[in-house]
Amino acid sequence: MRAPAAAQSEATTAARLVKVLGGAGAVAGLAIVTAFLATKPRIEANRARAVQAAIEEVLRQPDRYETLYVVNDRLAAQPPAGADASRLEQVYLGYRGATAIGFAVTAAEAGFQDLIHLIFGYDPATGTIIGMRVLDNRETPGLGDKIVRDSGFVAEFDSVVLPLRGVKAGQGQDSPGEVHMITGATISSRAVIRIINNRIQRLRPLLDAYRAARPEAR
Amino acid sequence: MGELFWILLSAMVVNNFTLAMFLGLCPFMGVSARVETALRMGAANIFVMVLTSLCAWALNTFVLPHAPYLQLISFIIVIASLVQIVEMVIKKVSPALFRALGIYLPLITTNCAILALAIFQTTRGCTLVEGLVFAVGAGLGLTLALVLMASIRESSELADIPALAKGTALVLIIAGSLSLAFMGFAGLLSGG
Amino acid sequence: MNGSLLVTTAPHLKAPETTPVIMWSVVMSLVPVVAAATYFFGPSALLVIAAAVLGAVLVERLLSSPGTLRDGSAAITGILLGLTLPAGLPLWMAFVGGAFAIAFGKVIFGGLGQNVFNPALLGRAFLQAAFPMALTTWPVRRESWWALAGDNFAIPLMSPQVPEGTTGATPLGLQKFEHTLTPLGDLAFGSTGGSLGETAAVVILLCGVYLALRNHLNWRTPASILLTVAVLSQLLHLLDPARYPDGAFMVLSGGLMLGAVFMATDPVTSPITNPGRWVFGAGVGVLVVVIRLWGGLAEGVMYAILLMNAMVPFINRVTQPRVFGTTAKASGP
Amino acid sequence: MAALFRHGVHPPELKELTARIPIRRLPYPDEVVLPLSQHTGKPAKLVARVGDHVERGDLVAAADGFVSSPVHASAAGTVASVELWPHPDGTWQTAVRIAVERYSPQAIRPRVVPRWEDLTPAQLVQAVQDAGVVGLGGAAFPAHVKLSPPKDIRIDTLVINGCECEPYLTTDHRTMVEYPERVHLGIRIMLKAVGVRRAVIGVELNKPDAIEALKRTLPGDLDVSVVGLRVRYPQGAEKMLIKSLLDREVPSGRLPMHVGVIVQNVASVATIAEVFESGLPLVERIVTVTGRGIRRPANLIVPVGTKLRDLIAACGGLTDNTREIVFGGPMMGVPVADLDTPLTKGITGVVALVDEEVRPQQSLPCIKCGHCLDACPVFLNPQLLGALARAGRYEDMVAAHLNDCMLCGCCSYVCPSNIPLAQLFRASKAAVRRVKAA
Amino acid sequence: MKQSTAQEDLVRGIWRENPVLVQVLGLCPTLAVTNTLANSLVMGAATTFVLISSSLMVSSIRRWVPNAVRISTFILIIATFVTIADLVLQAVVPVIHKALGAFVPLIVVNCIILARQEAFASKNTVGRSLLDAVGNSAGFVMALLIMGTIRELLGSGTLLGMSVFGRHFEPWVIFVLPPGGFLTLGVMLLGANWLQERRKSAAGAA
Ligand SMILES: Cc1cc2nc3c(=O)[nH]c(=O)nc-3n(C[C@H](O)[C@H](O)[C@H](O)COP(=O)(O)O)c2cc1C
Ligand SMILES: Cc1cc2nc3c(=O)[nH]c(=O)nc-3n(C[C@H](O)[C@H](O)[C@H](O)COP(=O)(O)O)c2cc1C
Ligand SMILES: Cc1cc2nc3c(=O)[nH]c(=O)nc-3n(C[C@H](O)[C@H](O)[C@H](O)COP(=O)(O)O)c2cc1C
Ligand SMILES: Cc1cc2nc3c(=O)[nH]c(=O)nc-3n(C[C@H](O)[C@H](O)[C@H](O)CO)c2cc1C
Ligand code: SF4
Ligand code: SF4
Ligand code: SF4
Ligand code: SF4
Ligand code: FES
Repeated sequence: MRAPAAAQSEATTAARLVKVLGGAGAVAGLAIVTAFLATKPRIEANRARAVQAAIEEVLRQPDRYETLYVVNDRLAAQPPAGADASRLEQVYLGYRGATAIGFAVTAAEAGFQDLIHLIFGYDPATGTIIGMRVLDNRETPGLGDKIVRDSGFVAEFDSVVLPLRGVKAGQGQDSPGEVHMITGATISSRAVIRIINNRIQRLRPLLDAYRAARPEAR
Repeated sequence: MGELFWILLSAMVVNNFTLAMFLGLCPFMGVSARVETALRMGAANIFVMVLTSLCAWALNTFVLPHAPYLQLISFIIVIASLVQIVEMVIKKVSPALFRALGIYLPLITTNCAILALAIFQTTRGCTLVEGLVFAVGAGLGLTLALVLMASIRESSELADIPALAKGTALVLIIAGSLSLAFMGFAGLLSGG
Repeated sequence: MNGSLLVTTAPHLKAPETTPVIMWSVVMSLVPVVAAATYFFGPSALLVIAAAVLGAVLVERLLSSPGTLRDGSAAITGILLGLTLPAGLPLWMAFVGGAFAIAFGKVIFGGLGQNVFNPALLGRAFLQAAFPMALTTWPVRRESWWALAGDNFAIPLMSPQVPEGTTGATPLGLQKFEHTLTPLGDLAFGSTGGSLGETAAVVILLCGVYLALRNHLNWRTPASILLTVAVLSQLLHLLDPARYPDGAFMVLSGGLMLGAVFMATDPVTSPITNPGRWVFGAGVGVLVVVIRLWGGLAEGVMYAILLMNAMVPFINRVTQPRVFGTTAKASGP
Repeated sequence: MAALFRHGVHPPELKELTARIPIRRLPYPDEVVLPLSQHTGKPAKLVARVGDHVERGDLVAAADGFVSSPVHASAAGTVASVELWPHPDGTWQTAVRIAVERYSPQAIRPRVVPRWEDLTPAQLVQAVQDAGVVGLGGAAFPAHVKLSPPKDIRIDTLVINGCECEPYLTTDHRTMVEYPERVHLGIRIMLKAVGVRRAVIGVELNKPDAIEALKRTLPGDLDVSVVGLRVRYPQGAEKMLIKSLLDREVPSGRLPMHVGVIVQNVASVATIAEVFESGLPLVERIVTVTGRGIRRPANLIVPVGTKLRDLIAACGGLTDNTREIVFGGPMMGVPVADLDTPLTKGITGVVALVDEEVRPQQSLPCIKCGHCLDACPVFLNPQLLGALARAGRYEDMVAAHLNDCMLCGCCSYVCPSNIPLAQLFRASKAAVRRVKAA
Repeated sequence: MKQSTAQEDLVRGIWRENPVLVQVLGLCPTLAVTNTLANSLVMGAATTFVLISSSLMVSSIRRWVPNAVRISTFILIIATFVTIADLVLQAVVPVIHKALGAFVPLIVVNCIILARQEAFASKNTVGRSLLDAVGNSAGFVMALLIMGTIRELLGSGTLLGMSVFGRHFEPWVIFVLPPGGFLTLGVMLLGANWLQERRKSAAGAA
């Protein structure tokens, strides 16, 4: 008599557990989706604005830019059908009037502490860097983070010819590829230079191919 | 290969979860009194981290592209359930191993280092292999910090620590000193 | 016989060595090192060392029970900290370093003999993390011996005034960042850039030999460190001479000699067993080579020793001597 | 050259005060005090009664069981009282006071002295016990116990301990120089009692005259050798001596017999010979009275039970700067505060230390220099043991081999911070024993 | 169990049972995000939001939650609020959200929050749970703000980004680095110990 009763109560508890958890899950899911939908426009706007600001800075205020996608080692103006655009490697092409003035490219490699994420403008016609901005880093505050805050260092990337070469402060002969590094943050400085050089070395064939194929991008 | 080695070292010493990233501090404070327990906790951590890395990769690849807002909830629920399942399996298969590690498993699941591992792996867009190496590195780093702290604490049990500093204050100051020492690894393999 | 007899337990005789004797003998053997630093860097050297000693001694006096200054260990901490600093450092920073070294490196652990980390090096690591620029500003050549090596008299808490481009380079920095080697003669007898105690490796070595002969320091630790660094870096050098400097350069440059002879040998923060000392030294040596050759910093002696300090309790645990009449392995050399 | 045991220390030897002074006999004091416990083991059972007249050599207290040793009157006289009296170990213990008969010739009662050659080993052992012979090397362990090892133990070597590695003492030294034949006879008897062929005498090289004397008198028909050993304390500790002479390590917690060895001190051996030469039980022994606090240091034949006061008086008294008097050597000896304390069988010397040489009382924190580890002859970690002792962690101490510590004091001797390590270990051992008993 | 008053519920978490300084919980965020005051403030606000909302929710549904799934339900609730907080921060203060990095999502595993649900909200009325949550949040925020103030002031010479000591001040960079975090909290605990000792000895003397 008692055994079935126990089994039954067990069954009801199990059912109740599922009901409670399921209910809670449903409510939670609902709340999250609501919040997600409510904040989505602003988050995306923020993100877009941040990207835009960075691109405008490193390409020196283009009139407009378009987003290109790296697909199978080629640049494409449109993501392939069905692919999630946000998960593809992206490159931005800036225009002043109708002329393309250069590509904005993001890159990340190890710095002193951890990865340094940066974006830079590159003019393939002259092989020069137009400008550079560090997007994210964990370098030492006061030393390595001068790659962001030292305007002199950032200005070093204003129209330098590739490949970049780091020289110590107060040295060098003003040859075109020289970038004066920050005293006390040689490693971070050198990392920035290395990141740009490596990135261009990898992307140059793609960019050149794209330019060759698209006359207006010259 | 070089890249993987850098990920390992970076997670283990350069950006040590405990000493440089402030993750998993509660267990670090709680179970660092004895070397023996520290070692077991460390082993359990490495194990759970590897599992987590697998879960996170699977979720990132198959589920989250469709519902990004579920990231957090799915991470925490999937990791917690998986650890529980594994715990039960271990209990069945190897009671000895369970006795050695088992009691630490539930402690770890709700620990921020584990969740952080999943999140970092996601934001960095790790591949499966990279994620696994990252998890092993982070776990080893955690174990290293735990064991060092435990052996220091054991030896300072015999010292005349001022009454004021006994307990957590001293542990934090030792952690600070360890963290200072770990700064020596900064920039490792990043090409000076 | 006067008065009543003493009743103490055996042994009733005592070897003449005492802790204060050991400590002050270390202080005395640091005198030539300080003198060499003063010879090469001018009055700034003495000022910086004095400020570090003052910071250490003052805090020891304030926080420890009275009389502990007499054992001389706080003075050693101050002098050794001073010797790891650049000559041009603002004196207030040296003072802060000394104070931190004693307060957080020693008193917090219960005072003499109980600390885990080398106080002097912890003080320097603190300074390097707090004021990284000032700690890597090396003096350039001065016009006269009397000239200061930098803005020693910067107002406390304020930044030193360093004219742009006046910082020099250390042999290791030159090697690492510019791939230029400094001649070995200069390394051995001084006249290189760097911290106060990074010059004149030979003087330091002689002082160490003297202390070792008096059994005031255990020779195994420095032997193990120097041997490891020499062998490991020479091997790497043979593999790729363009990339890695040779063993002699590695041994003579930077703070290695000072660290190996005076700092890794701190009895309190190094292993107590002889096998442990070999392990400790090998660990320091490997870390020095790793940090110097592959790390982000030019010099790694300080971090190597601090990291191995943290390992000491563990090393002690696993290198306990084999008790007479037991068969467990791991008997010491 | 024999292998040397590792570690240990080399304190100043300070033996020149008495090394060349021939042994002389102390005049009989007015009173002797005989504690019932003069040996390791169960105290003897009192047989004499107050008022009894005793002759020299008469039984005063009988052995109480196998690991026990009888006590004999060391002078003719009257039993004045049986009372609690200061004991060399610092406590008060039951002792028999004998008022010495001033004009007695102190001859022994005539008795039959058995020819040892005719006795069986068992009878030899019994005779040794009846004579109250205990080890004279310090521990005063009843000699007959050592001479009767359990059946399953095979002894192959008799080791004779002539190291006398303690500073100051010259008791064994003078015994070997002046009575080498008696030592050899003792060895002969012991070899027979134990049924062993080989004996090795270990003597430190700072006693060349003793080595020479023993070698000169070496019996041709026995396998006995004399081995000179490099001077190092505590070579005389039996485990170290066995290591040095035979390169055998007595396992932790085991006895010399477990590696086939019996160790006996030279003076004990000489005493055994004497028992069978004259029939006199152990009623007197040779003692070095020395130290910078003694005005006329000497090597004396002293009746057991002589009070410290009488001994000192016979040596010209104490100097003004005497600070501490020690029974035994300065490394392991026990301090004596009461000049009425009697000399017992196991006491090898009396050393009066002066102000400048006694150990200072204050200690500093341990600086982990490791000197103590480099000194400990049994390879313990005295630093760790000391820290554990201060924390009262006795169980951890036992795990760290506290029981292997023989309290030799090498660690305390070298410690620059003057930490009383051996003292801590003595106290901890006592605490462990109490815990075990409870 | 002795019934505590409403005032006790509120005050307890601020000092006597301060979650960080006394119970040593939630150390990770306390150390990781306090290198500037602004980060501390935002982190404090986010945690407060999550703690209060979760406590309200848990205490109001506590009757219907069976024991077996208690913890899972709590975590679900907490994770929901954290996700919401995360999204809102991302929308409103993107720069700080980036600076806080993974530590916003990590509020889910913040020991304090789960501990309050377990120890209090799941057993008490909505009103008292609210007071408890407010008190504990205040204690947590207080610890964050002290840390943030010390570390930003000494480490950068600024407060909320504004220069305090002038141009020539030499910042003590270590305070914004990881070791500085440990050391600052260590010294704060020393201070808390010292205060407690003093109070005890004062009480003993009285
Ligand atoms: C605490 C600390 C933090 C440091 N952080 C950085 C950093 O973020 N970036 C960097 O390049 N170097 C960093 N360094 C490295 C040294 O400053 C190194 O000496 C310098 O990069 C070499 O540059 P120099 O040749 O101009 O002196 C750091 C050093 C220390 C001690
Ligand atoms: C309880 C106990 C039992 C002993 N049994 C024997 C024994 O059976 N045979 C033996 O040769 N020695 C025996 N010994 C004596 C020791 O080997 C040693 O000679 C004695 O303790 C004195 O040693 P020491 O003067 O080096 O301290 C025993 C000692 C003790 C304390
Ligand atoms: C540290 C230490 C030193 C010793 N030194 C001597 C010594 O120098 N001479 C000696 O005969 N016994 C010495 N002994 C005692 C011996 O270990 C051993 O007990 C004795 O030689 C056995 O002989 P016995 O029983 O005839 O005394 C020493 C014991 C210890 C623990
Ligand atoms: C050989 C020797 C080396 C020492 N080296 C150091 C040192 O590197 N740094 C230091 O602070 N103290 C040193 N001391 C002093 C002392 O041991 C030290 O302050 C303790 O760590 C304080 O507990 C040394 C002492 C000796 C005997
Ligand atoms: S995927 Fe992640 S872990 Fe792997 S290299 Fe890139 S950033 Fe590093
Ligand atoms: S007293 Fe004990 S611990 Fe000290 S040296 Fe002798 S045997 Fe070793
Ligand atoms: S000799 Fe004294 S100071 Fe040195 S380690 Fe041993 S106990 Fe410590
Ligand atoms: S179990 Fe959770 S709450 Fe407890 S210490 Fe660990 S992480 Fe913190
Ligand atoms: S482990 Fe508790 S907050 Fe990180």
